[in-house]
Amino acid sequence: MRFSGLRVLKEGLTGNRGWTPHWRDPEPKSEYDILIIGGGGHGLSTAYYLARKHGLRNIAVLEKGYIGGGNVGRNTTIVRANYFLPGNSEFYSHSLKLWEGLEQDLNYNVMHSQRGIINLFHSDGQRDAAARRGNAMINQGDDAELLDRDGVRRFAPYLDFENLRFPIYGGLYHKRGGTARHDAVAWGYARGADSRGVDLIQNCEVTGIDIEGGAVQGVQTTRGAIRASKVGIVVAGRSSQVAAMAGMRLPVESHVLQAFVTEGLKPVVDQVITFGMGHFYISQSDKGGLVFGGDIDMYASYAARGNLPAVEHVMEAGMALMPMIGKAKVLRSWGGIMDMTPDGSPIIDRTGIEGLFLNCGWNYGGFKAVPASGDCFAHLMATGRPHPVATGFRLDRFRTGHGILDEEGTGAQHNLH
Amino acid sequence: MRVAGKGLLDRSSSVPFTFDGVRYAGLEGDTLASALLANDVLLVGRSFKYHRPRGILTAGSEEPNALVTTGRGAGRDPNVRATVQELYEGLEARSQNRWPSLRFDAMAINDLAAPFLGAGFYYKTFMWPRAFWEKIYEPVIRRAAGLGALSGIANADRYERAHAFCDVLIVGAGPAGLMAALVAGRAGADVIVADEDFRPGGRLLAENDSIDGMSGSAWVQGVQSELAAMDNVRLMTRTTVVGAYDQGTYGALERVGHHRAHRPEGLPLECFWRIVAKRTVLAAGALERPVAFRDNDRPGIMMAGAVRAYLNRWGVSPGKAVTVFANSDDGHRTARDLLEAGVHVAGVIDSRPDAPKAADFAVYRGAQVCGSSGRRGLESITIRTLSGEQRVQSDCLAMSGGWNPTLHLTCHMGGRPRWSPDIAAFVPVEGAVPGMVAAGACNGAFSTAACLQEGVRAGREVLSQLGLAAPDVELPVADDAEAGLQPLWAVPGKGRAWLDFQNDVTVKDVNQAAAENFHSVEHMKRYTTQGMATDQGKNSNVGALAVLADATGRSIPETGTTTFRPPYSPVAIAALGAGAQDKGFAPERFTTSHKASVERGAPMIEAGLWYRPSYFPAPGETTWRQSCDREVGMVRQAVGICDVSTLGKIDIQGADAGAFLDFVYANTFSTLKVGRVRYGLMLREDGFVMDDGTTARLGECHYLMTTTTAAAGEVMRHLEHVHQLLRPELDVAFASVTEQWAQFAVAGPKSRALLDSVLDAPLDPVEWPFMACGPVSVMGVNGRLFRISFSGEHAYELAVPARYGDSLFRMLVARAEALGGGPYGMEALNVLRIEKGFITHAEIHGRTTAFDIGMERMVATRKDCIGKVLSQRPGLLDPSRERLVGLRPVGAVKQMVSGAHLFEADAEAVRQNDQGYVTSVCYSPTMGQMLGLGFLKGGPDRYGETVRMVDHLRGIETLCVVVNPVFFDPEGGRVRG
Amino acid sequence: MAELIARSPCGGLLPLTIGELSLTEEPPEPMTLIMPFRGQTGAVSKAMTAAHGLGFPEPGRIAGEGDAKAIWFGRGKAMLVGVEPDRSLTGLAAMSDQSDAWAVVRLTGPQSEAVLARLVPVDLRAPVFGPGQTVQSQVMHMTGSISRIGAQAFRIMVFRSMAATLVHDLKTAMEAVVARR
Amino acid sequence: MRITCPICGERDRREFYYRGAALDRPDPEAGQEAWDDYVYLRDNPAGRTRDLWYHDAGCGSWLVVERDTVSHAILNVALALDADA
Repeated sequence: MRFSGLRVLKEGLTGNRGWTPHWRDPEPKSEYDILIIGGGGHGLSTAYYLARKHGLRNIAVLEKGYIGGGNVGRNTTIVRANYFLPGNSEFYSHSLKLWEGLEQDLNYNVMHSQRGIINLFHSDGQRDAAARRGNAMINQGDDAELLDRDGVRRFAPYLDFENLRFPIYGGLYHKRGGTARHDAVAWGYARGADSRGVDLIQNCEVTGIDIEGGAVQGVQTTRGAIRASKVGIVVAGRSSQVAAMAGMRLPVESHVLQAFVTEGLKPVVDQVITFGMGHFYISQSDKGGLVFGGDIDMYASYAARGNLPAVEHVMEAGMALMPMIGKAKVLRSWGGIMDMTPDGSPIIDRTGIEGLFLNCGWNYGGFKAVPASGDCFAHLMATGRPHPVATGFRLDRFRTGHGILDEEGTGAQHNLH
Repeated sequence: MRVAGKGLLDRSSSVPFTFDGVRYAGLEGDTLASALLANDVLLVGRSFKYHRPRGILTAGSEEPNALVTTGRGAGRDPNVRATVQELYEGLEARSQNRWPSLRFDAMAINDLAAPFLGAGFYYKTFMWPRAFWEKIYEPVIRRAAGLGALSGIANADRYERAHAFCDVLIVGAGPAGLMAALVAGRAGADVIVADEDFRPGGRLLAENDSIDGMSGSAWVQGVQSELAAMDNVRLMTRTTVVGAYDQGTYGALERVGHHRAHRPEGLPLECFWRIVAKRTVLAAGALERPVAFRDNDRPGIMMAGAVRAYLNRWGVSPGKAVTVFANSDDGHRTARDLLEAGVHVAGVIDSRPDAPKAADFAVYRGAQVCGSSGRRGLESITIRTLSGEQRVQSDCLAMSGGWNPTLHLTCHMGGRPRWSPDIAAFVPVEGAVPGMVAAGACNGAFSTAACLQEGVRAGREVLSQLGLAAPDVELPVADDAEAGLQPLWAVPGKGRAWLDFQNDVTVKDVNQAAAENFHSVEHMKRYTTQGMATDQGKNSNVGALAVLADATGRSIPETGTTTFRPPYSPVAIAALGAGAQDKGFAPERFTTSHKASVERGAPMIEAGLWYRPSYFPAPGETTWRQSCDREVGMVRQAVGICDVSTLGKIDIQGADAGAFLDFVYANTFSTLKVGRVRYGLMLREDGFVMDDGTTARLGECHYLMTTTTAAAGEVMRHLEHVHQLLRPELDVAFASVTEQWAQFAVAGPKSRALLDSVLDAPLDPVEWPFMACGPVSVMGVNGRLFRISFSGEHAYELAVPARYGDSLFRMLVARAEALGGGPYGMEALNVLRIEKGFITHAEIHGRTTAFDIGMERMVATRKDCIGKVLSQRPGLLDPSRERLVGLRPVGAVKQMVSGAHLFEADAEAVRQNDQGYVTSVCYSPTMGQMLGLGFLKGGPDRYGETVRMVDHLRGIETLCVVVNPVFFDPEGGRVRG
Repeated sequence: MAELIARSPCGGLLPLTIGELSLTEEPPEPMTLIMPFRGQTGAVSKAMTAAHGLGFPEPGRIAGEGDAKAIWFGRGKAMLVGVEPDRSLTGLAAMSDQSDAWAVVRLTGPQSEAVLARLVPVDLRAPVFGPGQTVQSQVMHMTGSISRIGAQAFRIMVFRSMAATLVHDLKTAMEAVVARR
Repeated sequence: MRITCPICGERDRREFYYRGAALDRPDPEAGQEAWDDYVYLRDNPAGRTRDLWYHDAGCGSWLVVERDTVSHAILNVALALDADA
């Protein structure tokens, strides 16, 4: 079914009885050409691009719960292309371009809203770092603008320009940055993949990976064995466990990141604002909730929930930066499990096992990467060669020291990125 | 309207307030909601999507409809629950989400468009043309967003954070909680009882029950007095426990000031408590659930339990002719209470075919309410019985679909509730939160007698876990009747039947979601937005789940469960972030020279947590550059004074101090002579540079390490890590002495002359060569002197105990001025170091290796040290890495900026051609031009080459020649001179 | 001849009285961090007992009740207060002069526990934290040392440079506690 | 979250700094694989784990904490270095 305003009208006039399932619920077949383990944003987009760009159809996505139930459904929805290290720049730039045509491509409104992002800086040194980043963004062909204090004030007059513990010197403005409706991204890709013949198998947990003679043969699942000569692991939050099924130890430590949403309020925050000194970022959804977050809880965890010190730190940062949000009431908090890598950058690569591919390590920047991650992983799995914009995401970069992509510069301690 | 003879309020009081500008009066003990009902104000709000008129639904914090804005200016508080807000004199409340007025809301037109605005409609449209989303569709949608509005003004109210500890935390002061408190309190346990209400008692205040022959409220009063007399029991009212966290940590919000017309100075509005409890009794009660039927959202339709609460506690009847719709004995109970109070009961519609009959009111057995009508409030309901449909005139319908245990906290640590078919509700699973025991209604035991008994049971259970003897507690006599509920979720029929009142999610929406294969309850919620409103699904989750189960042909437990995340009820950001008030977000650190610097007009800038002077303006100077240039010249030609106390200083002592330093530094320190200083380079274990600084050897077993200002804490932790984990065999101890010493750089050709005027003995040039250190006497005070330089000049750093810092700084500055010098700030310090090619964290930014900054030879080859092995990886020694160089402008454009990128002279400025970037620049008055430090692929291999510096952001392109980063005095003669 | 003038960390900020609570700066006195070398804790304790009449404190304890005190100050650390360390300790322990490194204040009054409950994440109520006890913990966002020196009196130490923040945080909490009465 | 420091007793998580898995530092000659294992690769178990914490705003001890990464239960806490070794 093709979605359109006309269709909404027609259905509205006929009692909304004509709507059909967004996707099927097929029984798993015993064999596929390609298996994608993980029905999150990245897994679904991988399946979608395998089908759409590479013409492959005999694909299944195996999801242990419900599709889109992981980090793609619990994040602060920020979409941006503001990295500065070559290796990252071109990838996120590519991703943003895919976002910009995503609704039409998927025939699904993911509400990608390019409302602009302002990364604040609070010292001369931070301005220099922001300038380096902004120039790298423009070198890459993306947009960036250096705002002074008054420039920031024009966008966000409600920030504390008078008494902030770390005064606002200015901000790096990324006009094409913004947000999207996170669930819709998962559903849009799922629907797009399903309509191209991909089997989305929910409630199907992978319990083992079959390997013979150094090559992958298929997987064991709670719904039986499934054979395939190509298997992609795309299970952020559980990467280490699934990789361990193939005998691999990853440069990943799992951490919990909390995020928060307030009650609905009339719009006051029009851009995405990030406050580096406070590890704080905020936007306001189209429903009116302030959506915000901060740093991870800092200890390895799979609990999908956090603790109060991290909560308080985020709230304190928010109060310091924009004390006008004080009376906004936090409605919900949640925790997602992040694959934290030793340089804060992801891995999209082959493994030492033939036919087994790995997509992991998105730290807490995975949402904006969903389109490009799927596109690049699909490219790698379909052609055997890395996509030109994802050549830097190698698994062996830590061993050799070549091409470490440490944007934060905090080094080989997973939780510091 | 008030009902004579009912309620627990002071009838003689009169509390004036306004709603939407109209003056009313209520009574002491009223909530805003009860006072509005007493004044016959039924229309209090509008729903989110369709702007349907809405009345008060509940009598508690779960209220989805009666949300108002209170206060003015910075004190404006949106989305305040009228059902929770206590009435006080002068309270001003305003309705929300309506324009131009609550009665005539233009946006109510949405209701007519409802067929097109069903579940998920926006995912299917607004896609063409592409540019219209941000320009047209989204702005229109955003205009409709939200309910209340923030003031947009910085918070001016005081909020507070606090910590509390106890043996037993009891959540809820209803019958179960109070009994548990009596048991634990009498046993001598350290007890906190927290209740969200301003008056303890829970449902005992709302029901017409008797306990031990007393009224519920009288019994509560008795228990309250006993608890108040116990030193070991703290009863915290107005305190909602909102979150359960690990190891017995709970977050609780206390509303301290919201009920006061006048708040004393300093009194917080709210306090956010972190309560650490060894054991917890959850006695949070239960929440009544609505029944979905056509137009069940009309003002006047209210939860039956709320009707009884308004009647029994607040002496208010929400209607004159009340009907009751229930699926349990609560229907009869409600009717009886109303009749007893003299309110007309127009009928009880009991969905159970075998419901009891009643003599004094009409009972429609096996019947259902299938519709309602009325303009802005309820006028009549439609009843469907076996014999057909009929209308009954009624201005208030009390509805009850049963009760859901308030088990929210048991879900906060990932626990999933269990479906109990007996009560058709979810109940908590044991052990869901370690240390927590559920009791009473929140555990599925609904009768008063059962709650009292459960409270005792839970109290005993936690006492025994704590190893305390349980006292004898006599169980009071109370009603123990079961309600005889028969599940009823939705009344079939046409039209819209509301599940989520605020977000306008109806049975149809859930059915449509199911039809579109959103079968998972999580999918359904996200697709329909059910449960996402300010009531967090408290009123609708279970009902919606039941409807979804029905739509997908599954049982409720098969379909899913309902879970909750913190907070239990919404909490103001200001309360959670109370620690950041004023400049409290991070401590402020002041040097001893701060006052003197400010007195001299120096702008103070943040450096980490510290404040340091940017520059010291002299009379006639109008720009920072003038001051900076002068200060640089002063240091180069005379003498300058700069406070360097913020650098980290770590005392390292012990027989193995030298060996220890050899291990933490890339270079060697065990060979350093006593009385000498050496520059040290510290690596991280991954081979990248962590920090640098000088370390002095003060004695055979005594070193003093200097770190950069920013890395002081990190380095201390690192040293402890290395010592406690990696080299425990070494005998060494550390102490931070950063704060003990005020330390000042005295830099410039006249530095020795200046020092001679403040030291008790003149400096002997032979004993004080470059990189010497030792004790000195400064006007009778024991100090330390280091002949080190961050400017390339003949320079010293003089340290005295911090108490003398202010005095010494003033004296040094005065004497420097007499010698043609003076104080210098961070700007000049930066210029001086760039001229010498010295690096700071602008260069060692976490991605640089020793190789990148030309210090690879400092990594000793003969010893193991942190970072040594991984620093030898091929990727870290690759000659094509970006490596440190100096840059000087050579073309027509002379300007340089940090953050610019470097390209070959004729290459296009795009990523593929990127050759590096500029980290630090300055105008060098010494060299008469701008200078830059930066990282360039190939680095020193390209000295002499011309590259192009491009800054797109500021529109600057400059041709630069690549040079050695030491621009000034490369031979270093001045520093030794 | 010119002379260096000593200034105290909280000079100009204290004393402060709010309701029945008072906050004062402790007079300057010698403070030395004593860190016994490997295996020397016993010997250090002995030497301290001989010289100063107090032993090396157990974790969480303050040794000595007179002018000289040794406040436990972390793993293998004690702050000797009120007296210069005896020479007999040389070679047994690392010693670091800290006399100028700390802002030291005294909070007294019937609600001082309630004030600290707003700043310190440790239970400091009398039954569990009596006179002679000390903790290393946080004071709002600062790390600090908190000791009970009386039924209603506490000694609080944070880094000297943070004196203003310490006074600010204590004052805010004092005002809030007093306003609740 | 609360951690029982062997020296200070039970304290709030906010006083502690987390570093990561508790692993033994290899010999400098142990080779690339061993060092890659130590610095970068992690078992990252969903369940029982041993990791390093520093009692930063407390006594300054490095602690080896045995924990459950799923339930957040703290199973054992030991000093990395005995107090008077």
